[in-house]
Amino acid sequence: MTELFTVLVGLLLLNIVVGLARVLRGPSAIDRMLASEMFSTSAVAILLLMAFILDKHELLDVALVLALLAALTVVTFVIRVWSELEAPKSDNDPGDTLK
Amino acid sequence: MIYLALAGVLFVIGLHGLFLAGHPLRKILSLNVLSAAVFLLLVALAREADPLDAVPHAIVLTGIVVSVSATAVALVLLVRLSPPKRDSKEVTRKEGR
Amino acid sequence: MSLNHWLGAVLVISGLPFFFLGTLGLLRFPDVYTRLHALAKSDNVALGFVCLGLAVYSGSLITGLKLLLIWLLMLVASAAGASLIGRTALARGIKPWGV
Amino acid sequence: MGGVVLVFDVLLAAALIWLAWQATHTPGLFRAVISFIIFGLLMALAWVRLEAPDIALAEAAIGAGATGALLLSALGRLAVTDEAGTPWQERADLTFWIPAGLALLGLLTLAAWYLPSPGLGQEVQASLPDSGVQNPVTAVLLNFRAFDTLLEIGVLLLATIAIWSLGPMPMPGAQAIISPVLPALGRILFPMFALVSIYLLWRGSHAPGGAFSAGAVIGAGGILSILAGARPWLTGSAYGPWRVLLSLGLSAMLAVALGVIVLGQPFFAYPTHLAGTIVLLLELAAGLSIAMSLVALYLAGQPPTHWDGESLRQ
Repeated sequence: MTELFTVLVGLLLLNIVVGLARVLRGPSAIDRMLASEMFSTSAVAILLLMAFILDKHELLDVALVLALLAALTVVTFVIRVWSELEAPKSDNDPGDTLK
Repeated sequence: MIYLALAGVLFVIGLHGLFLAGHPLRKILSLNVLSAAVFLLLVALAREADPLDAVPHAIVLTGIVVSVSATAVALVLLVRLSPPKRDSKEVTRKEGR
Repeated sequence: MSLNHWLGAVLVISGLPFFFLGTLGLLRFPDVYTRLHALAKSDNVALGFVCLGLAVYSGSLITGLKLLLIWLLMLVASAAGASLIGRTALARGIKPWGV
Repeated sequence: MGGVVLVFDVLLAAALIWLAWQATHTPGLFRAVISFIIFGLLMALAWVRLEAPDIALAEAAIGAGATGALLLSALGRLAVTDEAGTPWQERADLTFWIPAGLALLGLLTLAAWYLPSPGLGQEVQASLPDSGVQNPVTAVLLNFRAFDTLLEIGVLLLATIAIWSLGPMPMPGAQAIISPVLPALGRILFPMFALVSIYLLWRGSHAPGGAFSAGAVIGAGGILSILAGARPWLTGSAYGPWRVLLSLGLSAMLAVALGVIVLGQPFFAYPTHLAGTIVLLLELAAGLSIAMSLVALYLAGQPPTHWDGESLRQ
């Protein structure tokens, strides 16, 4: 069964790598932020599966810490970066000056 | 083995960025990449030992905390040194200058 | 290979498509709101399946509770993040696609 | 099986290199910062692959959590969020950099080759029973090489002093959005942060965890509750509790280091029968100090003497 889980972990990592395209393309800051949120979910899943593959249950604690801190980055971003920027001027503006 | 090579490549990227980056924030990021490369090298080497060598792990743990405090000091210095925000005196007042 | 192993593996595998769908949404959807919608739901369903599957697989109550906690934390983080992002995006005047 | 693991390693390495490149060499400061945050996240996976769960815990808490928050709030305070032109200076000489980089790589490889390969694993294993804990990393940190940890706590304290000496903390701007989600998030999550960090501290003596991860987790919790607009719990005159808690770790470690001399032991050599208790107490003190320092580093300046919620919002 661990072989199966190893394949799944590989697929999840591939998922992250494909998702990196969103970080590359943007277009605005919030899209990149969303991608990073997606990666933290995938990383938690990878850690959980790895805990069972290696039969090391302390990795569950790593996943727990990661899940606990998942909110921190997004909240900091929205409050400290995004809200401080000027609002877009016109309707054609993509809505974000921050790349 | 892959991780040793990874550490080497990251080291070169970080060093290049540290020397040649334009913006100070980028230099701080490069410094962090550089320290990550060094940590990676230490831990990848520790893995070769049997039983697992705990000393590099402890050193890296110490190093992560030191590097985050260095980063924080550098960031505060950067924010204090950079010109205040364009939009109005309001921000200046808020920043307490 | 006992029954709970099989059941757990099936549950974990059934979570994977949701991860891929989330990434597909992230990459293909046209604007912030739709991407937010894709991520906030499908990734959490996927993680829920993985957690449930691993809990069944391990067959131990403590591990199961810890997995449940991890899932709940990710749910809280993702719900709060989605609400903050959506609200701020609307307040900043980013137009929803197709409206 | 082996093939899949190899593919995993190569994918992870490629993603890490790409992200490091993004963080240091592509235009757009925000893009660089977000790439670095994702870099930290994937580094946690790399630590797991390298069988270092202690470091993975610290990286998950510090690298992916606290550093990200620090970088993002610094970015929010910067006036210029984008650089003009290429992000690196154009005088880059490829004729110098390519050979220099290759030479450096070669030297690193050589150095790695000549390092004594068995390491100190045997010695640590042999003296583990005397250390009072079962987790070798905790034993090294707080017993065998406690001196390093002493200096490290000193560095944290120094960083805090340096930041405080730069002036009062900048007040956050008025919140653009009033959301009911934020206070609720702070209320729900902070007890969870406290619970998890106590759990990690307790686990530290026999499994990965310990003062560093516990302190980092509760520090991140403090940052989150400050972001959520929670009135900081450290009210009181002349920021008394700040100073006490910040210096607790250093003073406790110094007290232990000098105290054992009185007992007739060398510097930092604990008596074997007391080692377990001493390590636990030191962990508690160091964890509290690390947590407080992280929050202080995040505040980016000296907190006001009298802290009342109203003036903070204005």
